[in-house]
Amino acid sequence: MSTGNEGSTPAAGRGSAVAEAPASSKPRLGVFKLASCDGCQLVLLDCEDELLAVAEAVDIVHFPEASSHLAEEGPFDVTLVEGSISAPEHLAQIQAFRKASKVLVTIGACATSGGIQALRNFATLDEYAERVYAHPEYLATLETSTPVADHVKVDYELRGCPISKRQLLELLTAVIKGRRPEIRNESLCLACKRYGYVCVMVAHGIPCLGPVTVNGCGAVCPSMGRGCYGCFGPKEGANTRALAERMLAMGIPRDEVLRAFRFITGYAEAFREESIRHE
Amino acid sequence: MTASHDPSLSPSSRVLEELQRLPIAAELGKTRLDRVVEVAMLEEYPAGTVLFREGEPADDPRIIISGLISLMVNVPHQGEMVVNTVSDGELLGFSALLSRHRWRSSARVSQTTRCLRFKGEALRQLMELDHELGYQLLRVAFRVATERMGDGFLQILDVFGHER
Amino acid sequence: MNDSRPAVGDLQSLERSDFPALLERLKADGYKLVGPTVRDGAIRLQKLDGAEDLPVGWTDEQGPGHYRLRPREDDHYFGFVAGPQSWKRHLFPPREPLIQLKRHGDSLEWRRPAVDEPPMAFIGVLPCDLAAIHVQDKVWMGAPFQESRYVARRRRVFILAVNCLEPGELCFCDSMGTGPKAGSGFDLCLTEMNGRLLVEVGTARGEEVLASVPVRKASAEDRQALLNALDLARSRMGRHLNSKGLPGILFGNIDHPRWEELAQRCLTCGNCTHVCPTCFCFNVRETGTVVDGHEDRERFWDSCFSLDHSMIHGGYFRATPKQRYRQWLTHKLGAWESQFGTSGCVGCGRCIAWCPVGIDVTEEAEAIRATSKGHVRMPPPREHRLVAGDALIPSPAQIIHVREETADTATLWMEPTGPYHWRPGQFNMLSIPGIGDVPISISGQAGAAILHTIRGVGKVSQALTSVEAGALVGMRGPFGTSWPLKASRGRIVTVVAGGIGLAPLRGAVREMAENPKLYPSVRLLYGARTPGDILYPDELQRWGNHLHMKVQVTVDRAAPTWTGHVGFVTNFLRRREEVRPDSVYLLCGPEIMMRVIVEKLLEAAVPEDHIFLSLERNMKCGAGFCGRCQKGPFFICKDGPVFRYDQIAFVFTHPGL
Amino acid sequence: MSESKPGTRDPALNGTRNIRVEMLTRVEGEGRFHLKVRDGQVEEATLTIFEPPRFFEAFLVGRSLFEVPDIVPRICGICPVTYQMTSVRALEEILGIRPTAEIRNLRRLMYCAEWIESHVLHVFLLHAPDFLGYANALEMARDHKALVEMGLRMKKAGNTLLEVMGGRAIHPVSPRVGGFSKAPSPKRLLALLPELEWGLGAAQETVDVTNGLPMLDFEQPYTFVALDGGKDYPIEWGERIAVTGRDPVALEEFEEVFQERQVPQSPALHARLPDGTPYLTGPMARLSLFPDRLHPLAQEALERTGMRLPVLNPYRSIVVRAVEIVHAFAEAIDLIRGYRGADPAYLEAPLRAGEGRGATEAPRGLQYQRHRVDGKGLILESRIVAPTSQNQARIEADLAGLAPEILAMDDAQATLRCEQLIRAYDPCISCATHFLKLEVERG
Repeated sequence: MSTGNEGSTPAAGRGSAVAEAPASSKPRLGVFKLASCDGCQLVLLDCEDELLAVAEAVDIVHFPEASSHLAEEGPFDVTLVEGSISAPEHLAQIQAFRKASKVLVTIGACATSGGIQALRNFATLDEYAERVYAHPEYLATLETSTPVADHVKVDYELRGCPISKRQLLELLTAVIKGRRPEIRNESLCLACKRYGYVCVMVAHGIPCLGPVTVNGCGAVCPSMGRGCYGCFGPKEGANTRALAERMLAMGIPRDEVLRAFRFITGYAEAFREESIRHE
Repeated sequence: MTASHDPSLSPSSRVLEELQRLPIAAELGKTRLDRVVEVAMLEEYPAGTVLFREGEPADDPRIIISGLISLMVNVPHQGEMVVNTVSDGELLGFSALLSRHRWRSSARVSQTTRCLRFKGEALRQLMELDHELGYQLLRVAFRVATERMGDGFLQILDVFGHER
Repeated sequence: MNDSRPAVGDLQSLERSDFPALLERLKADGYKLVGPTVRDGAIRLQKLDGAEDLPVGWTDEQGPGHYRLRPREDDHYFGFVAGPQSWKRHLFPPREPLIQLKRHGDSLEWRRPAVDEPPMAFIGVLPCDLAAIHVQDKVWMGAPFQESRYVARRRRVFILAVNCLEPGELCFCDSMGTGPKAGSGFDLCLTEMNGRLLVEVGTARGEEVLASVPVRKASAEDRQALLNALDLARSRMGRHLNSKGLPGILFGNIDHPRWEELAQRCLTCGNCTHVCPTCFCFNVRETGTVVDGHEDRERFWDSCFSLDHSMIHGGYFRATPKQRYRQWLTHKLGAWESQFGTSGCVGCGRCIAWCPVGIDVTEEAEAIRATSKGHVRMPPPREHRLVAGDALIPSPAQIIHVREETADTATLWMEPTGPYHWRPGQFNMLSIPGIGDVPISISGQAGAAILHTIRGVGKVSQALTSVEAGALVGMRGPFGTSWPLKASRGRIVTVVAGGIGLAPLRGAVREMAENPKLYPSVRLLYGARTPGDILYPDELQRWGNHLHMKVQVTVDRAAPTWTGHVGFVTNFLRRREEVRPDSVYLLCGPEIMMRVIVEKLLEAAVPEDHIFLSLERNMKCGAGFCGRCQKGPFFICKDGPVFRYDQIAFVFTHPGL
Repeated sequence: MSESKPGTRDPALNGTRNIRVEMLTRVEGEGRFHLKVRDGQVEEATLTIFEPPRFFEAFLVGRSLFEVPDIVPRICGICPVTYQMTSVRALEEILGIRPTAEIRNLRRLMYCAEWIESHVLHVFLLHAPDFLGYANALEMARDHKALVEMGLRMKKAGNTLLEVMGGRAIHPVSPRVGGFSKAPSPKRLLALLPELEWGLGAAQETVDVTNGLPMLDFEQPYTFVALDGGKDYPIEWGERIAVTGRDPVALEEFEEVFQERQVPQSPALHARLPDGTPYLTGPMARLSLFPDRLHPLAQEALERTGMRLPVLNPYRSIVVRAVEIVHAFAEAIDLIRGYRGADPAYLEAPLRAGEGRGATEAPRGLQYQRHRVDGKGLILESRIVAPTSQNQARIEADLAGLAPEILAMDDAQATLRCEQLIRAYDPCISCATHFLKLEVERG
């Protein structure tokens, strides 16, 4: 019992004993976007009750969607990156973001798993060749859409499509207090049960990715009487194979099982491997 | 190759005396013990003495009677590091029991040390002539070897670093 | 109009049409009715307005990973078995505030929010669930600590039980001795048969409530009919579990291949633990955000299937699915007996129904029994003395002095509020507002100040190592067992410490250093990483100067300027003759170090009961509630941290337990 | 994103004004614009979008039609409901599903919530700072705290309604082909009324506040395009599309009439009418074409502003939005009051091959979707036309038209007015770029 033993050293620097954030200079926050739908940045603006207070606690120096002040060269104490690496210019941009940032946080399914646009990673070039547009010279894109972590070191990940407001606030709080954010890696089922929702898979025979998906949304899909579609991506050690077997046994056609895993976070390793298994 | 000041051979009676204090004595028995005494000598070194250096030819095994000897290895980028120490009752340079080779580490006396030193060549002949004796000595040596290996693993594991 | 006044023990008969009045009476008495009702295609346990909310005419069809509502021919109120929820969620809510911090100027005050809910009346508690409530009572209302919020709710609950005449496909209460007849502990117990309700009176409170509705004494025929119906029910159990000697069998088969095979099927989703009416593991989180300024802590259900549950030093001691499922089953059907004197399973079948892939505990337990490779004797339940007060409320302690021991380790001098008594080997839970709390062993006392030596490896411990004198932190404790100092008097004592492991031993070593008469021969073997990582160097020096003490220090690596020992701490035990079988051994350090040393000691014929060691887990409560510090049948927080080796030998060397 | 200082004068060119912003802020997505004027003549007026394309049409192919309402909202996190509602309209047409009145009302209610959320976001957090001279709403809050707080609270009212109905505000999960996976209980919706009623009042106040804002006097000859919602104000339902001074367009003709073509250096398409006329879709179009279909309370608010119809000054769009916020709150309240639950929550129909179209009114303008599926319900072809790509040609025309007005201004001022003009469209660049086909840069 002789050491503090609750988790590894946070990248977010050492903690301070006083509960208040260090009154000295406010952390500088940057918000960047790659290939994405803007939804995860919007979550920050959707913190209606907290937005003004957050703006007091941190110094939002770069957030194009909300402010005309730009300081993309940084430096940033915390950088939130939305979106996947999908276009040639992103390769250089993400390196720059990393250089300029103490703590780099990827937010959302695009940044953490390549996003729904990573579905193209599964298609062969020939399949897409026939759909090439009349004037391709107008735009350039990379062959694949990949998560930021494939390119630079990422300090923390906020999963989800979109990310959860609660997790975002927890992250900002942790970074400001200099502690490690409490972002649990547990199955969606645990949240579903805590809320007391009825399991749609067991009670209604609706396929649900909850058992292999990391919690964060608060089990919104089961709460709406439908199966989880995995937008927060795989939980640690996701036993996708066993779940897929169960879905097949329930009579779900194999191509449907494939598409279930090959969806919004379909490029995340565990889901990717499972969907390939059913090709 | 040996100590800075070369202590002359000590009377075999004193060698025998020291040997008899060690557990190995019991294993060998009187006659064999006498044979071993023939090829052993008693040595004493003040702190700071360098017994031998990494890479030098190694021939004579030793048994520490009392004291502390640091074994040092030149670690790339870190210079000389102490990787192990041997002290009371422990064997030093036991691989010389098998054949002449080269020291894999340098030995420096950290605390005044008395030890028994065996003439490698002569001892190896003894062991060839009397395989029973050879077996007994190797058995002792082998136990030391395995124990040090086990301890060495834990040392490398760095378990007192950030424990896992 | 009652033709007879019901009394405790009586069996009464109630007309179905009069049943609603019974619930109205309970409402009138101020109870919040909680009971089964149909919602989202299942029977859930939630607030009822009255009898009309009960699942009249509904039943359930269950199988492994399968649950469906089905209409019944009749209009029974309670024609179903265990559903997705259990009463646990009303006595031990899935999420609830744990402590709240109030700051008055620069003083701190933690308090536990009072339970300000109306008393609950549980309507339709099945026998298995009634048993489950008693199992949870042992967890929350046992010893050494009682959980005040649970107690507050539980004491006021009115229980209307129902005997179970139609067991389901997954029921095995008969095997577990928890049904189909409700055991003791109910206020009233119903049996619903041929259009009437037989009511057994369990308490005076029940008697009083029942007096408000028209009842008549049950006839002899009624009694006989009830007995027959219960016998019939016993013969209709869909599942069976032979629980005889199961704990010893499970722990005797920790390496059984079945676990590996199970891991292929298990999703580690944790559903089984959350639908289980007895599972009690929880975790805590700081709920305050940077914007609301709160520094409160909340408790929420956790599961041995969540990775975080086994986190320690940023690593996980139960990383694999095999280890996690094994923990669940060996605890539920095994360790529980030693922990609480009862099985953790009541045979309700929920974990089978609500496992998405339909894993069946009865099947798994049987499979292991059938191919058992061995059997161990399980320790009997430990007796703990009840300690008054709420163990979960920190009290403020002021840091009066901080000393940097090494680069990442500091010792804090803390002045607790009020008198404080501790024994070497015990630990405290230290709390930093808004950041969290962490178990830290007590490493000594200086005047009124309690000393803690802390290495900053996690969020809280890092915060602790960087506090400054004057700061206020929270302190709970002391918790746990201590080193066997009394028992070691007059004996040779060998202390082996590794790294930060010297801190929990320092109190004991000081005691022995100061009392040569009581401890004539003490040997301290200490291994550190480098000379710079050696804790308390001056004190080690001083101890070494005592005639009755021999202190030997070694480091894993050093520069040539170091003239001491280099090598693992086991170096000192290389020579057999140095390992005294007649010595008492006190060990503290990383588990791997203790394992190797124990091996060496046993080789040297040291008796198992001469060896004591201190174990470590990332516990959240320190009081035996959160379940995070289980090691087989032991809670490290209350049965440990100091254990005598012979008692834990059978679980000590198994990774993942 | 090479440089970000607004309005850098280019000394190299004599008598030439280069007004360029490399990074448009306070819009959804990423773009830049360039206005080049030589001796009073506009040489270039371009709004360039450098948001990377994400190829939704490409990977929609082969997905089940039931997955479409979960996929298309990912095109844009600002108006996900728009994408869901438009897609289900098209897909239900394929299956021949006619949603019940209850389901249609729930959809309209959910759409109102998105209008509230999105319009309030734009009015208070994105656009208002332009009029009051702030870089962002947070700075604006220092001097106008009450105003910003009011906006945030209104926004929250919309988001809360979305959360209750859809599980979450962004990418809600309940909308599905045939209806909703679960319909909210009347109880839960009624519980929201007090806050929505407060919001209605706040919205009316917002109309007066925005109407009082100083704005440039600048008008353009707009061709308005908006969904014809029958007796209702155009939101989630409509069979035809109204165009200023032309015959209404049936959904079947949409793609012939509103032609999109790609232009150099932009991954976004530009839509024009067959004769090349750029057109405007969005609040100004809806209000100008169907003022009489506004909720009475919104009409009241509109009259108070004394605004002339049709609205031809793009800067006034902030007022128009405020009026539409009143409408959204008022109609949401009516819908909740009339709600008795929806059972069934969704309708089902056997799968069949076919093609279907749907059009709805996103907060920022008209959206159109067409999907073609095979007998197994798998998508064969999809076409999605978003508001911003339709407005882009019109935005550039406005920029050109604005040139004379700003010649006298210094660069900073001129640039600000241009940005303000672009923002007036509440452009959603993420939407504008969703549909491009893949072009691979090898290696």
